[in-house]
Amino acid sequence: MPDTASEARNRLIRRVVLDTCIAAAVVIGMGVMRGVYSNELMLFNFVVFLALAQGLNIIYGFTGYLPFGYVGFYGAGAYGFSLVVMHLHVPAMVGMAAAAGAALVLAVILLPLLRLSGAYFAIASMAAAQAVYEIVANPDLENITKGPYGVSLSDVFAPAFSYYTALAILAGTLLLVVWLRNSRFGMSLQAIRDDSVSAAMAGVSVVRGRTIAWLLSALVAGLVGGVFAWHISVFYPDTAFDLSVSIFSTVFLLFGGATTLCGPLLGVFILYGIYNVIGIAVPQYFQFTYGALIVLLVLFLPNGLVSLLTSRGIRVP
Amino acid sequence: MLTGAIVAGVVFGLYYTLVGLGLNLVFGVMRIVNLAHGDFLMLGGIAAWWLFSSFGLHPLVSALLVIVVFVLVGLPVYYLVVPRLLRSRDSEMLSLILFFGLSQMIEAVTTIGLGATERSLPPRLLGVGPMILLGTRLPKAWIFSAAASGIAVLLVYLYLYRTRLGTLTRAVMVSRDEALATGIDVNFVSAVAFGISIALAGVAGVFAPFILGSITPNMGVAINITAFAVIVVGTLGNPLGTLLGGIIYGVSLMLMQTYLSSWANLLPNLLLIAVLLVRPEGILGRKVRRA
Amino acid sequence: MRSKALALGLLCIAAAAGPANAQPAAPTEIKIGALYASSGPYASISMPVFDGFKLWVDQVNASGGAEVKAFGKKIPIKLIAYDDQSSTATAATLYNQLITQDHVDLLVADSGSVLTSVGVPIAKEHKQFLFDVSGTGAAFFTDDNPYIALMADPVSTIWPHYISDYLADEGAKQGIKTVAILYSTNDFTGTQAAALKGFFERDGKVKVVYYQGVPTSTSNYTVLINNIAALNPDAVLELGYVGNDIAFLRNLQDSGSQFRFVFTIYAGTEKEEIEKNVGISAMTNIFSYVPASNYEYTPNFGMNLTEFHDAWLKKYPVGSNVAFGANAVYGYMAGLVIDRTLASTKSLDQMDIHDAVFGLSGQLKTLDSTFVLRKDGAQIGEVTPLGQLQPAGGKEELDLVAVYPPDLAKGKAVLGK
Amino acid sequence: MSPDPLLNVEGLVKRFGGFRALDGVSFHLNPGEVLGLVGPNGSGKTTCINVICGLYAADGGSVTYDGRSIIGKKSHRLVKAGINRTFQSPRPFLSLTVRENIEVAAHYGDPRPGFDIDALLALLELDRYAQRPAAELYSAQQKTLDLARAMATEPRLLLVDELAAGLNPAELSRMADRLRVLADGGMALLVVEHLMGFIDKVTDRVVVMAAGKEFFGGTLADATRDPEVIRVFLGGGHHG
Repeated sequence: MPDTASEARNRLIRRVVLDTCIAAAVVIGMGVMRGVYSNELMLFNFVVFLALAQGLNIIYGFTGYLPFGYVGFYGAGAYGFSLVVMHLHVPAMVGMAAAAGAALVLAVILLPLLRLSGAYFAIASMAAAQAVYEIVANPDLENITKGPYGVSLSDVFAPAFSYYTALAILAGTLLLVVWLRNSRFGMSLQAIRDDSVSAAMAGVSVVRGRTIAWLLSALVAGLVGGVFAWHISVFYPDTAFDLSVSIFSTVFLLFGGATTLCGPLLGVFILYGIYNVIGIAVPQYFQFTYGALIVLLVLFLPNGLVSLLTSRGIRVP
Repeated sequence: MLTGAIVAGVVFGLYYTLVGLGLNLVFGVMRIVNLAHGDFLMLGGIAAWWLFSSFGLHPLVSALLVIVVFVLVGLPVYYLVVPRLLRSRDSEMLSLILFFGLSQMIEAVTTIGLGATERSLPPRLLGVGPMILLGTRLPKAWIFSAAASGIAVLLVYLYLYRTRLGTLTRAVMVSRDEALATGIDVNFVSAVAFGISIALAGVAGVFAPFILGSITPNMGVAINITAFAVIVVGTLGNPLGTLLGGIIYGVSLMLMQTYLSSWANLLPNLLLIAVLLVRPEGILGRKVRRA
Repeated sequence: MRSKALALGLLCIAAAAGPANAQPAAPTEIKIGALYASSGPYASISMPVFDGFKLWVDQVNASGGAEVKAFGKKIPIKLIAYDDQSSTATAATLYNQLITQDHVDLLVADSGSVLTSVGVPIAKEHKQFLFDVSGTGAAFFTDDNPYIALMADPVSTIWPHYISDYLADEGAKQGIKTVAILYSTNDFTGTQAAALKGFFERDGKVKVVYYQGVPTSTSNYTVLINNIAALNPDAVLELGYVGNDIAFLRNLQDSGSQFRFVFTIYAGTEKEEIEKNVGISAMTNIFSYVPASNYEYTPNFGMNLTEFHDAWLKKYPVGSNVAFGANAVYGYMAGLVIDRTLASTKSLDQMDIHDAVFGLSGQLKTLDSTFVLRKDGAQIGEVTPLGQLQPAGGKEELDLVAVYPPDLAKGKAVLGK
Repeated sequence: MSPDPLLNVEGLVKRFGGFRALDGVSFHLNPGEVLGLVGPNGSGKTTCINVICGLYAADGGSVTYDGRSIIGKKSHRLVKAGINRTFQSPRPFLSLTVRENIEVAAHYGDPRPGFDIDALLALLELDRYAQRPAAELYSAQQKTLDLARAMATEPRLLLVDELAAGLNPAELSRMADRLRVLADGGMALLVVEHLMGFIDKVTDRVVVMAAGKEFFGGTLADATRDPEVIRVFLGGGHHG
């Protein structure tokens, strides 16, 4: 059956509506949960990882770059927020702007890393995140960052407000992914990922596309880091630059399936759900189970859960 | 202070050559990054500790035993995981994730079995007190470890350039596909290289208590970052370049400790990024940049 | 006004419903929530604390439960403990879990500052009193937060003053003029280093000729020791975690450098573990703090050190992978404070618990010395005498001998040549 | 010869390390003309295309397109200016559908407003697969998709790199017809090819290259009679 432009347009509209509904359901669901379930921090962590996995999806799913040091932007956001709030005594929302700014500045500084391929990029970005951590946590900078002694932001502590801000960030991130999945720009990013030379031959500016995706991805992590700092209000640099933030986000993303909207959502809900249930009950075997899961996943389901459907030709939102 | 730092750096760096050597061999032959390398190193250290505390075995004897056992462990690990991994679309990237998973498993098993406390071997086993090298006082254990590293580099060189299997290994390093096409048993060659790599990590682990103070189940990640920095600086995929990488790392670390000590941990990270950006092919190597 | 009226109304209903002077019905168990780290970087300090705490719980339950004054009877303790695996994100969730889902009566923090830190604002937010075992971070203790008290470890700035007092007093008399301070850049050791530097500068007797921070992950000190040796200081203070001290002491011995006075924190505090890793000879005559696990205080409550050590060995025989040391004492000590708190609190209301804990201040003497709280909750009673690892009668053994201050000293310090 | 050629290559040099892949190639190409680029393996034909389309930076010489130098211009800019290419082994966007492959090019390649994707798909007989992922196509179909992707940017100069390899005779003949139609519509084509029958059918003129230099220009018929050309092809040990 030939496929015509009008059919394509109708299909696109249906997809956008469906995707947006899924995004809305997740955001509203997480909002309602706060009224139902009282362990707010667990819910908050869910929101954090939902947003981070999607933020990572923007750069990995759509361009194929996997930054192991994704936590660097998260940490930059957390400290961007904390520094302006501590030193300038501004309201939290100004702090959020600073969080976004800090992550973007770091992303711009790290732009040259995009020249590297695959594993080199992954490792270099991890080294970059570590380097930022070493700088932030250095006692020589105690007057500015509090060095290794940690940050306390009790002035702006506001659990409810910060929770809903995190939800808003999640909503924005999900809409961003919906847009990428259904827009020409998102398509061009996938084209770059599939074959950057061909993409250039389709008139796509490879450098521009990658740069925008990189900045968007960093922006998400920075905002999430900022709202994390706000919500938790007392933390050490080890917390803000904890490598397991990167690792969890990556595993969730890969488990569900990158480039889709549902994949990372499934990954977080299933794996982080298991983590919180089993992790609490039988912790000593959890790390092992998690490690084994990763190994099996890479070997037997490298494109994630959604590939069970997509490999049968079924489109997953 | 300057000469002291440089001399100590060279000797210390030689140990890091041993740490990175196996990682680089695996990358060269299989184009995969073994993020569990540091954990195999940790297991080597645990093995030496166990052999000493249970049977009173001297670490130098343990080192030989570790080589044999770890090669034998490496072979099945290779066959279980790597061939399937190499068939995937982006094996280089997926290897990072897969071996990270393996690293988590090893750390978990070790923690469950042995607890999280520090373990070490008595320093006297490798001789107490300093040795004077070019006017610099260095621990005897450092000299031993550097010597072991030197021997390891020599043996790897002899293996690669003086044995038939080594020649085949180099052929696989140049092009896996062409080697396959010429009828080389690529999997066997790679499995041996993997086994050797694990054994090298194990030997580095045996000396770790003397260089790094102690062994803990969670030490792997930090070792990996440093080892990766060392092999990137010294040219990825070229095991002998690791010699240079280790020495550069060791000397710059000691200089940092001398003149800017609290910033010393920045070093491997900055070195890694700088080399990747300025000369991604490493000091000796070929291009790896994306078009 | 309205809430008062409401409370009054509720009281009336309660009064009408039950016998006139009845307490609220006694719970069948007292729920205590605690966190520990079985893996990751903090496992080696967290597990002994947790095991020490469990020892107390088991003992209490074996005797039929804890005496709870509010209900006038013994009530068994139910310990709800989760493993945060050294992750602060997980720890934060779990603190919340304990408070909001498990509704624990008493909340005990994981050991160390990093894993305690995330619990502090959560406890404050939920108005749940936090029994902070050994999280000494200065930022935790503020006058506007009544929901925290430090149990066992004194705040970092208190620890080191006997070192500087000794050096300025006895040391200066014996010709110690210069000191080098090498510290690991983390909250715990960094604050101690800064405090020490301040003390030396204030006293003006001993000059600080070297003051450097190194990353906490530093695992070799050879070049640093050579650099320090080049300045030829009389005293060297290395302030780091267990792994740092092991590496430092090994490298110090290997380097052959000699200093008249060498101090590390864990040579004494985790003597058994350090001994296993560096050997006797590298530790001989090293100065250290004398932790409660090496000093026989006379308790007015709970076991004394010998009894505790025996109980520990019975529960965790040699080879069970848990090291006995100061952290084990801290865990048990936290249990003792809770024990006395339950025995004196008016109710399980968290502010009443606060009052009960603070009521113990200055009264409670345990195997960890006297429990004294500053009004913001910081621990200032526990003291850490300066000790020295001196050869015991037999050759292959070291004793950690308290040498300063004079009123706690059990022996005399021996300075190197 | 037409007074102003669309493409003018003059003394083009490209080095890889010490190896001179292009060692001063010169030729020109007029609108509506099909120029065949022939020569033994390693003579620099594909390198030549890669330099013209901006994939490699030239180390010397000049390339003018439409009267302006295009040395150092980025690929996607050249695409918008009207230069496109196909690849020896097809390089479609494997995870996108056939239609999406074209949509990307039609969106970013700046064709005239109202460019009809459906018509292009129908023309190249790809309409039946429009919703299938490109990864599921056969090699010949992927090559057609490659061509479609290039055509969606409405190029004025099309560089065709070994399109014929791997096609069966029927597909080959259809491809040749398509290229002729494009040329007749005014497009300039530079065709790198080994199959002489295909070259004969498609090209107006050939340039023969060896060792990074051109040494013959004219019709294919003339070329096959040129002793130098015969020596290069037969004596070089490589046979096209």
